[in-house]
Amino acid sequence: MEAMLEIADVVTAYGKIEALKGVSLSAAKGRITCLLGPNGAGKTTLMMSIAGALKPRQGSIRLEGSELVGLSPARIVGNGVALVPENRLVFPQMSVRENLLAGAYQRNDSGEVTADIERMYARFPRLKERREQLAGTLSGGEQQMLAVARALMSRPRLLLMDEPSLGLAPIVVKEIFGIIAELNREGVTIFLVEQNAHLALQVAHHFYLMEQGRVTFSGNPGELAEDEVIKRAYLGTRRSAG
Amino acid sequence: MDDHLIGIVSNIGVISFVALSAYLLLLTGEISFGQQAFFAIGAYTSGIVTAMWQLPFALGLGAGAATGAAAALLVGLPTLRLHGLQFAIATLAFAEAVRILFELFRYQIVRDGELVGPNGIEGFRNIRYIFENDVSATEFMLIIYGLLGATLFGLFLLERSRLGTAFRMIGEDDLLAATQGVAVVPVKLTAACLAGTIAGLGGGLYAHLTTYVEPAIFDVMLGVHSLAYGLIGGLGTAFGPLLGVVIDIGLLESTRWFAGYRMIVFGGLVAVLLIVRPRGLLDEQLVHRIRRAVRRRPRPSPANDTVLGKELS
Amino acid sequence: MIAVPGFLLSLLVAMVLSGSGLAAGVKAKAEVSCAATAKSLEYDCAIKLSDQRSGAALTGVDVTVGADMPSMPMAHNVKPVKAVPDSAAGTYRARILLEMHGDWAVKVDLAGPVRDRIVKSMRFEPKP
Amino acid sequence: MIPFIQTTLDGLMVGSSYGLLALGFALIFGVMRRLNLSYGPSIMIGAYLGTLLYIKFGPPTYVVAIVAVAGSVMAGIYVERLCFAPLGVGAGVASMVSSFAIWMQLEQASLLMLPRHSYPFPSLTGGELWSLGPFVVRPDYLIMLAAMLAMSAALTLLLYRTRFGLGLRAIVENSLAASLSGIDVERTMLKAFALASAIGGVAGFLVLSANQQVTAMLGMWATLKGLIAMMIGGLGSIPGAIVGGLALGVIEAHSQNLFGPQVRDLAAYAVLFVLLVLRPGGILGTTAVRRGMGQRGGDRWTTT
Repeated sequence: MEAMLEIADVVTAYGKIEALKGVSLSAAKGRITCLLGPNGAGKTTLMMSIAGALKPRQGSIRLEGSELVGLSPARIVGNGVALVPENRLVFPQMSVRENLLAGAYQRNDSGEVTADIERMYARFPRLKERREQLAGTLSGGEQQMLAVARALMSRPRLLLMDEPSLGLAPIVVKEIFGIIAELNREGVTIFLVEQNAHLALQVAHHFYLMEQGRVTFSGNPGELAEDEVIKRAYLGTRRSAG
Repeated sequence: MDDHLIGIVSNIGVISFVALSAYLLLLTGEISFGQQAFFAIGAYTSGIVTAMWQLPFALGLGAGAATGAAAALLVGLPTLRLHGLQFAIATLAFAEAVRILFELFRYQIVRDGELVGPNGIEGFRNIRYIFENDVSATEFMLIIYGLLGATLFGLFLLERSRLGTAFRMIGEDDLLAATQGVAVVPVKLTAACLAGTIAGLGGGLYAHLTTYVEPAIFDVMLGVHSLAYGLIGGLGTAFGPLLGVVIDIGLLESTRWFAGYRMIVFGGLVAVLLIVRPRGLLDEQLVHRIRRAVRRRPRPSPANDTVLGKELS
Repeated sequence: MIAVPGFLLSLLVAMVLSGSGLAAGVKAKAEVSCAATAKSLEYDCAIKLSDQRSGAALTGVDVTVGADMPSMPMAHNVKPVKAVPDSAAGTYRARILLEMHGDWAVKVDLAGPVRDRIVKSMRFEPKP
Repeated sequence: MIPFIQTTLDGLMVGSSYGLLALGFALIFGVMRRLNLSYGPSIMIGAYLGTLLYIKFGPPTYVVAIVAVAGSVMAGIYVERLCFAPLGVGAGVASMVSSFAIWMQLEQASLLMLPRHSYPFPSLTGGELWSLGPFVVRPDYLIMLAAMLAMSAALTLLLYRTRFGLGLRAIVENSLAASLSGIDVERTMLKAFALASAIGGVAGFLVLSANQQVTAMLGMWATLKGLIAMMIGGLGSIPGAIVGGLALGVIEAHSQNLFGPQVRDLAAYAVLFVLLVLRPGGILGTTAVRRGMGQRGGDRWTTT
């Protein structure tokens, strides 16, 4: 399987405290790879490191062979990586349409951008209904869809998603995961961080478990009993020392 | 010590009062561009008490501190619900208004065949208490540092008290502090009044140190300087602002050979310092580490460190 | 709150220290005029001292001249220089080197037989 | 009635210079949520460079204008690189204090160039007066009014019709999300800073040519007037800057007319204070205290 994303021995620290203590993993092209783990494991730190918002202290992050470490977030987006951040960071005082335009900030093909916006409206009809509404007035689920659509506007080769289910009603979560599967069928490589292990294992082709800044397990769904995965994803094997 | 050095050291002591005043408000999370107003009010009041009414010096200082506190209470009430820039600009507007009021303020009486008292933009001359009562420059310096020491001591006790904790809590997040049972309004008013008292006291000392005050002294420059001291020296303890004053005046004195380029050198140094240490030399972390080293406590376990760090996921 | 006792204590100290003095005798009066010299930012100041009450010239006084900028109370101050007696009684001369042009408060400090301080506001500008 | 209207007119005309200054201020504050105290002194650097050139060589006025604006932009970029770019989000107070330190620097640099208290500055119109019926207007100030309206219109177009504007607004809303969307936050902020300084430079040039002189008070004056006008109008808002500038001009003109020049400034500060207490967001701002201050991901202007 050809790897889209290869992460090797990444260490990211806040001051003296290492949140990632040498993480290595890879995400296969055209697949959904999922990263599971309890709170504080360093999942978001990893996502931010890939997207360039945090600078790893050591290690390498390669996208189809080219190094991303050291590039600015803007350059990384230009290289074809888009992150749907945790907590759906939309631009609340900007309209839905402007949010989508912001996602296409680096593109110079304005005709194609307009066409892509129409495609997003076709995929997310509720965004079309609310296109002139301010993003801050949307519901949580709608904001999450907007965040996904905005990330897609950059036409990424790799879509990173950080906890897309966080704080959403179960029915909305199901919808979001439906979209994830659909995007993947259309050929988008997805690297997903999720706390909801049950849902994640339903869509993922491959998954990793992470605890306290380290990858502790790598496998395909089915290799480990689901309740064991869930237990470890929520609690970790090594209980955090108090 | 020669007279010039005594003058500089006294100056450092006096300016420290305004710096401490601004620092106290910074603790509660508010930036004031206006502490120089209370300094001015204290200076004029104490000058009037000693030079015009010919009452004892201590009474003058007390009156300066009291009017500083009263004025701070007066401004504190309407500006309580303001935050951040709005609070900063409201205090700036107040202070500038006070300065202009002093430009318009004329109250003079005849003493020894000469007019004494505030004379508008000309200022208030001949606050000659230390000359009339033969207080030497060294003695006056000791008075300044005695009072400064007492104020610092008070602030240290305050920072260890419940009230001090409430200050810092409000500084971090006043909403959260309120949910923890901190009565935000009275605590903030107390902070404002204490800050006003300290500035007023310093003003009284300043007026008697220089023997003259004029409104131009109390413009925004002084306000922003006193704010800058806390940030240059560090916000971790009350020593920070003091260190800031010492650095400022000390650095200015030592960059004297740059003559005409002094401010260029000094401004650049401060900017670079803030890049390296955005919360000042003695910031909270350093103070925390020093305290820990002094107490020789065992290092907390790594698990505790993780809790202190900002983990994202 | 807790600062109050400490504050009162030191006020007491201040009172004792300052209450000991006696009212001093002479109140000085000064006339100061400064003229630019050939050197940039250097000024030659002539000071005339007299007794405020009697008008008599004050001689034999140690005179130091300093200056600071009121708009920057701590930033710009000039290292005080000793003034030398001039030919006429009660007149002194001193050369001060300023840091910049603008409004300065010139401070004349008297020591020795008369202790006093006189402050004059003056504007210093370069020669046109 | 006629004197009253004339005073109001005078106020509006002077107010347009405040409006221009506030426009640049609002742009920086709006984007960065940071206070740039060096704004006025940056303008001063430009103006002093222009004046120096004018005194030494007497070039055509447009050359002086170009030098003044270019000088302000250069100084503005210097301030951004030194005081704002290296200090991350959450260091609002540090960058403000840092910009104050640079204020000292820029002011001294200006005074080294031109040490006297005041110097002549070229006029655009020769200071003539026009009569409009019973009223008198100064074409200098009409130019300023026109410049203010033109600049605010251009700025609005820039913000709402261009990609640069989109990026800028996205950064205002949430700089993390903006960078994750591929917007180069640092470059965009630098451009915004340069633009704001250019607006300030134009304002400085127009004010000085109307006064036909430049004084050492320029730096402090520009920072304070721009800041006050921005606060009166509403934080970081373009229409607010204009309304605030004009309102400040009118308040000043009337109080000067009634009570004299010292009371003029007193009245301006009193109005500012009362307005902040009653309507913290300014005339066109929101009344909610917290909004407008910390919209960017909920961070407050200061984190102390």
